[in-house]
Amino acid sequence: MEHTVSYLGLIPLFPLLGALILGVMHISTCTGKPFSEKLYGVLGCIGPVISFIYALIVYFQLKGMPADSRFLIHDAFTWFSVGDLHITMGFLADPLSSLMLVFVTFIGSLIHIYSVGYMSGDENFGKFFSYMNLFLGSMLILVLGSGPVVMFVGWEGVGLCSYLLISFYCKDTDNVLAGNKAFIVNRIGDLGFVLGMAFLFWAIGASGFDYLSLRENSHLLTPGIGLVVCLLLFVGACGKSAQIPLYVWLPDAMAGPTPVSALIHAATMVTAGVYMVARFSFIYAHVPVAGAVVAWIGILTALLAAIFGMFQHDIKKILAYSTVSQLGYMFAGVGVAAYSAGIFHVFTHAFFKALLFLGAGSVIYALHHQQNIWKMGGLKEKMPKTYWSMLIGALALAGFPPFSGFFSKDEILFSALASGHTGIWFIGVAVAGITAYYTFRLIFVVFHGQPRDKKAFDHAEDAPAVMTIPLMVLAFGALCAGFLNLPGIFGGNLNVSHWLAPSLVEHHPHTSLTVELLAMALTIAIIVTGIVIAYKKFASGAEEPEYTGFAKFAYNKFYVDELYNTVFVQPYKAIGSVIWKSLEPNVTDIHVKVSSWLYRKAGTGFKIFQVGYVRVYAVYMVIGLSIISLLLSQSLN
Amino acid sequence: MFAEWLFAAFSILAVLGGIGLVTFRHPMNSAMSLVVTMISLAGLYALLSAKLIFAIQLIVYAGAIMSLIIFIIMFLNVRTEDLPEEKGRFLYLFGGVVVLAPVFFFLKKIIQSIPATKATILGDGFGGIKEVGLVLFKDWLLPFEIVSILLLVALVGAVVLAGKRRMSK
Amino acid sequence: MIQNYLILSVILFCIGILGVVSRRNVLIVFMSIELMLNAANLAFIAFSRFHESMDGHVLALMVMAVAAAEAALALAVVILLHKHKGKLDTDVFSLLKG
Amino acid sequence: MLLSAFEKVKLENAPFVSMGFFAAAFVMQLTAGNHESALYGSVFNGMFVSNSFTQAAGLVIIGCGFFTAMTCLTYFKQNNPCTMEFYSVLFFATGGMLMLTLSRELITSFISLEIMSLAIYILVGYDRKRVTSTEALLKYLLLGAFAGSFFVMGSALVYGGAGSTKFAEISSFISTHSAGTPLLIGGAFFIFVAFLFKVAAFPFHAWVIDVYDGAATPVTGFMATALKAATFTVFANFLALNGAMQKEWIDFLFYIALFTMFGGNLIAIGQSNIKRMLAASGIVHSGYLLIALVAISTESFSGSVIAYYLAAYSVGTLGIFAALSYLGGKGESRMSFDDFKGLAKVRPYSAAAIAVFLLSMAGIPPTAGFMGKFYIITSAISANQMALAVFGVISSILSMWYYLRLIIIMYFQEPEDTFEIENSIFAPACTFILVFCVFALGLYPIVI
Repeated sequence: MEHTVSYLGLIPLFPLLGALILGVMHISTCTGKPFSEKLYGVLGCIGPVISFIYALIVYFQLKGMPADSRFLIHDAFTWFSVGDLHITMGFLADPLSSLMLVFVTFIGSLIHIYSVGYMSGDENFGKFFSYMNLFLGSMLILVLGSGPVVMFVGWEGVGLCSYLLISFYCKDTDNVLAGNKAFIVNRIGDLGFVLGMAFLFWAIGASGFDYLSLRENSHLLTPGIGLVVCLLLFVGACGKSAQIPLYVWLPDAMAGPTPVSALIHAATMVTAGVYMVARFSFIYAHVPVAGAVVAWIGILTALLAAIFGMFQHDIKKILAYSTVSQLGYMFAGVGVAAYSAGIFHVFTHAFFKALLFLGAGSVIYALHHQQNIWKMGGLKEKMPKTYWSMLIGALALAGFPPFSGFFSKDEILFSALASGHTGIWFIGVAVAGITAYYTFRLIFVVFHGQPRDKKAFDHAEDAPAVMTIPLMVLAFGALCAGFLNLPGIFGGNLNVSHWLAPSLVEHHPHTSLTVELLAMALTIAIIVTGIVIAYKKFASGAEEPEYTGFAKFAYNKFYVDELYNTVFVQPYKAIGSVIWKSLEPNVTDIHVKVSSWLYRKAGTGFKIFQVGYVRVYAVYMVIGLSIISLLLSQSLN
Repeated sequence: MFAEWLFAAFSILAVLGGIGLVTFRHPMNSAMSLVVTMISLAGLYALLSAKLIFAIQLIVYAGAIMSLIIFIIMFLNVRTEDLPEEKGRFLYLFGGVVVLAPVFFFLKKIIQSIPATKATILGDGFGGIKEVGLVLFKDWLLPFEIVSILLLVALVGAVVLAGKRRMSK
Repeated sequence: MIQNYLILSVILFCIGILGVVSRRNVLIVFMSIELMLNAANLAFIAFSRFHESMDGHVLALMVMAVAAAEAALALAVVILLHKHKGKLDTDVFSLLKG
Repeated sequence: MLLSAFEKVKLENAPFVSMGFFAAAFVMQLTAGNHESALYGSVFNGMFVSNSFTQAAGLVIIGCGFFTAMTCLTYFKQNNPCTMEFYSVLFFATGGMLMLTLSRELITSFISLEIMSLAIYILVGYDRKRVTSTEALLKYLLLGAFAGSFFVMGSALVYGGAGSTKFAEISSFISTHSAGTPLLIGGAFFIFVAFLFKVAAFPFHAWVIDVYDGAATPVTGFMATALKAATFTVFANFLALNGAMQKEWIDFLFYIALFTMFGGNLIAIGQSNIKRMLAASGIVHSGYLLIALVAISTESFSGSVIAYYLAAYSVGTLGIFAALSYLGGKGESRMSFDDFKGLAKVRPYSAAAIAVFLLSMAGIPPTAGFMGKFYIITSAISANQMALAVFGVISSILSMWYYLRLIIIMYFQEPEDTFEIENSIFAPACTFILVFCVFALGLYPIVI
C-alpha cells in the first residue's frame, strides 16, 4: 500500500529499547557500583528525542499529502490470528495521532531532560529512566496503535508504568499505597474498556478490528449497542483520565517524583482517555446521549476538582486537582462533539501543565522537598526564572488571553454553548473563575509576600540549566500554542481543527458573532475577577487559614476517599478475610491439597518402574507391542 | 520336491540355531549357533534364487561379522565365572514366550493374508551379481552412497569408544 | 510356498526378541538383535521373490551393511563395558534409575 | 547440497570451525527456497525431496547443532576434555538428521536414522571414564538397535505389501488398494514402533530418562531437540504420504498421545534430578507433537504446526540445557533440584533465563512455547479432536507442577551454594541468545 511507512513502528521502539537497555544496566549494577548518571541521562533522553524527530517526520509527511487521505500505516507483524480474525501489531498515523505524537514526544523529551537535573543523586537513577522510557514507549503505542487491541497494549503499559513510578520511592508505605490505588482504580476502568472492546468486536468487528475498518462499519452499529459500547469505553476513559467517580487516584499519584507527575498529567496517561474518546468519535457521533453523559460527567468533575483545588495546601495537590478539572473540560469538549476543541485543549494543557509541574518541581527541589505552600513565600526574588515561567503557566491555566489556555478553553465553552448545552457552558464559566482563583492563590502564596520559612528561603535558588531550559521552552509553548488554533473572530482560521478534521467525525455549529464575543467577554471578566480576589487575599502574605465548615469539607475532598473506603474497600476486605480464614482451608483448599498429595504419590509410585535394567525397558516395549498387536489383530478381521 | 526337503532342513536348522542362541549360557556357544542359523539362511536365500545375497550372506555375515564377534569373545577371554548366573533364564524365556504370543499371532495372521501363489520359474538372470548391481547403481544409488557415511560413522565411533585416545590438553 | 519362508522369518524374529528381553549377557543380546535383522532380511528376499523384482535384494544388502556398522559399534561398547566392570552382565549397569 | 558441507569437517576440527559450518549450513538452508522439489531427482530416484516443512525442520536441526557446539565450548572446559572427533561426530549426527528429514524412501530413512543414531550413541558414550555415561550408551545402543530391527522388519512387510519402499509408490498403491491391507498395517506398525521409540513415546519411553541422565549435558540437549525434530519430520512425512494411511492410524496415535502425555507427566513429577525431570517432560512434549500428528490434514500437508512446535520446544530445551551445562559445575556435580536452591540470589540472570525457558515449556504467554501449544490445540480442534485438545490442556496444567517447582526453588529458597563456575562466555551467551529466541518466536510466530 502506498501509505505504508516502515519507520512508524520505530517511534515507540526507541523509548522501549531505551527502557530495556537502561533496565538491564540498572539490574546488572544494582549490587555493585552503578554506571555514571551522565551515561544514564544521555541514554534515557536519546530515545524520546529520536522519537520526537521521527514524529516530526511523520507530521510533515502527512502534511504533504492530500487532506482527505492523510494516513500512514505500518503493520509490523501479525500478532495472532484466531480463525478469521487477524490482529496485527499495526501502527496508524493520521492527523489526530500525529498531533498527539508530536507533543507527547516533545514534552516527554523535555521532561526527560529536566529529570536529569531533578533526579540527580538518587540511587535508583537508572531505574527511574528505564521506567520513564517504558512509560513513554507505552504511551506511543497507545497513540499509534492501529486498532483497539494495540491501543489496549499501550493502555496497560501506561497503567503499569504509572504504578511503578508512583510507588517509585517504595521505601515509604504511603507511596506504595498510592501506587496500589492508582493501579486498582485503573483496573476498574480497564475492565470497562475491555468490555467495551468486546462488545464492539461482537457487533462490528468481524471484518477487521482496526480503526479504519471499524470506522467504515460504524453505521452498522445499532443505537442500543452503540450506547453500551460508548458508556463502557467511557468507564475506561474515566479510570485513566481521572473522572468522577474514578478520579481519586490522581491526587494521590503525587507521591511519585515530580517529573513523573508532570509526565502523567501533561503528556501521557491522563490524556489517553480523551484521546480514546476522540479516536472513537465515529461511534460517539452516532450516540448523542452518550456524548451528553460524557460532557456532564466531565463538567461536574471540573467543578468538583476546582472546588477541592481551592483549599489544598500541597503545591502538587493543587496542580493535581487542576489537572482533574482541566480533564473535565476536555471531556466536556469531546462530549459535546467538539472533538477538535477537546484535543486542542489536551494539546495546550500539555504545555502549561508540564510547565507548572516542572516549575513546582524546581521549587520543591530548591526547598529540599518542601511541598506545603504555607511554608513558602517570597520566592520571586530568589528564583526569578522559575517565577516568570510559572507565571506564564498560571496565566495559561487560568485561561487569560492571549495565553494558550484561553483559546482552547474558550473553544470548548463556546462549543458547549453553541450546541445548546447551556448548563454545561454556565458551569464551565464558573469553573474558569475558580480555576483562576486557585491558580493565582498558588502563585501569590509561593512567590509573593514574605518568606515564611526563613531558613529554607535562604538556601533557595534557581535550579541548574538542565532544569530551567526545559521550563523556558515550555513557557514559550504555553505562551504561543494557542495561536495555532486562532478562532475566526481573531482573524485566525482554526488550523488545528482543520488539521484534525479528517480523523474525527464532528460538525461545527454556527452562532452569531455577537453571542460568541459576549460569551468570551463574560469568561474573561470572571477570570479576571478570580485573579483579583486571589490577589487581594494572598498577595501581601496571608497566613495559613484554619478551615471550618464547607472549606474543611472541601479540604478533605468531601470525604470521598473515606466513603469509598467504607462502602467498597472494607466490606470487600471483610468478605475476603472470611473466605481466607474459614472457607478456603476447609472447603476449597482441601481438594487442592488432597489432589496434590495424590499427584505426588502417583509420581513417586511411577518411579518404581524406572528400575534401571535395560532388559526391563525392553520388556516394557514388548508388552506395549504385544498389547497393540492384540488390538490390531482384532481389528484385522 | 527336492527343494521342499531342502527348505525343511534349512528352516529346522535355522530355528534350532536361534533357540540355541537364546538358551546357551556361554556366548561362544550362542555365537556358534548363530553361525549355524546364518548358514542355513544362506541356503534359504539360494532356494529363493538370490545368488548374490547367498554369497554375501556366507562371506560377509557368516564369515566376517561372526568371526569378528567370536574374535571379541576370545579377546575378552570370557570365563564362565564372569558370566551372569541367569539361573532363571528359562523362566524368563517362558514369560517372554507368553508375552510375545500376540505379536507372533499378529504377524502370522498378516502373513497368511498373502495369496498363495505357485512359484513361477524365473529367468536366468534373477539375483545374479550383474543384475543386482545394475539395480543397485541405477535405482538405489542414494542409499548406497549414504551407507558409506554410515560405515564411516561406525569406524569413527569404534575408534572413539574403544581405541586409544590422545588426550588434548 | 512363500508363506513358509515368511513364517520362518517371523519365528526367527520372535526368537530374537525373546533373546533381547530374557538374557543378561550383552553379547547374546547383540547377537539376538543380529538374528532379528537376519529374519527381516529373509523377509526381504522372500518378498523380492514374490514380487519378482530385485529391489529386495538391494534392500537386504543395505541392511547387512547397517548390521555390520552396528556390530562394529556394539563390539566397541562391549569392550568399553568390559574395561569398566570386567563383566558382560547388563544388570550390573543399573546406576541410573528411579 | 548440504552433504558437501559436512564431509569437509574431517579436515578442520576446531569447534569454531564447526560453528562456522553450522552457520553456513543454516544460511544455505534458509536460502534454499521452499518449493517442493526432488533433490537430484534423476540420480537419486526421488528419494530425497525437500519442501518447506523439511526446510523448517532442517533449520531447527542445524540451529540445534550450532547452539550445541557453542555450549560444548564451555562444557568441556569444566568436564573431561574432549577430542576433535566430538565435533565431527556431531556433524555426522546432524547430517544424518538432515538426510532423515529429506528422505522419501524407507531404507534411505533407515540408513539415515542409523547414521544419526550411531553418531548419537557415540556422543552419549563419549566420556569413557564415567560409568554412567557408558551405561547410558549401553542402554541406548541396545534398545536403539532393538527398535531399529523393528524398523527393518516393518519395511520388509511394507515392501511385501506395496511392492516398493518409496513413499510415492506406497501412496499410489494405497490409493488403488487400501491402507488397511494386513501387510501394510503390520509394516507401518513396526515402523511406527521405531519412530515412537526414538521420540520416546509411551510405552517405548523408558530408556530416555536414564540416557538423558547419563549423557553429557550439551549432548542431552542435542538429543532432546534435534533428534526429536528429525524423527518427527520423517514420521509426519511417512504418515502424510497418503490420507488413507493417516486415517487408518488416527485412533492408534490418539491413545499413544494420551498415554505419552500422562505417563510422561507422572514420571516427571517424581524426579528429583533436573536432567531426568527434563527427560520426562520431553516425553510429554512428544505427546503434544503426537497430537499434532493426529491432527495433520493430509490434503494440504505443510507441517507448519509441527515445525513451529519443534522450533519452540527446541529453543526452550536447548536453552535450559545450555544453562545447566555451565551451571552444572565440574563433572556435572549440580544436577538435582536441591542443588539449585536460591540460584536467583547468586546468579540472577541465569535463574531468570532458566525461568523463562521453563515457562516457555510450560506454555505461558508470551513465550514461544505458548504459541506452539496454542497452534497444536487449535489444530486439534479444527481436526475435530476435541478430546485430545482437552487432554492436551489438562496435561499442560499438570506439567506446571514440576516446572514451577524448579522456579520456586530457585527464587524462594536461600542459597546454599556459591555456584562457582568456569569463566567462559559461550554457554551463557548461547543461553541469552536463546532467551531472546523464546520471545522472538513467541511474539513473532513465523507460520511457515
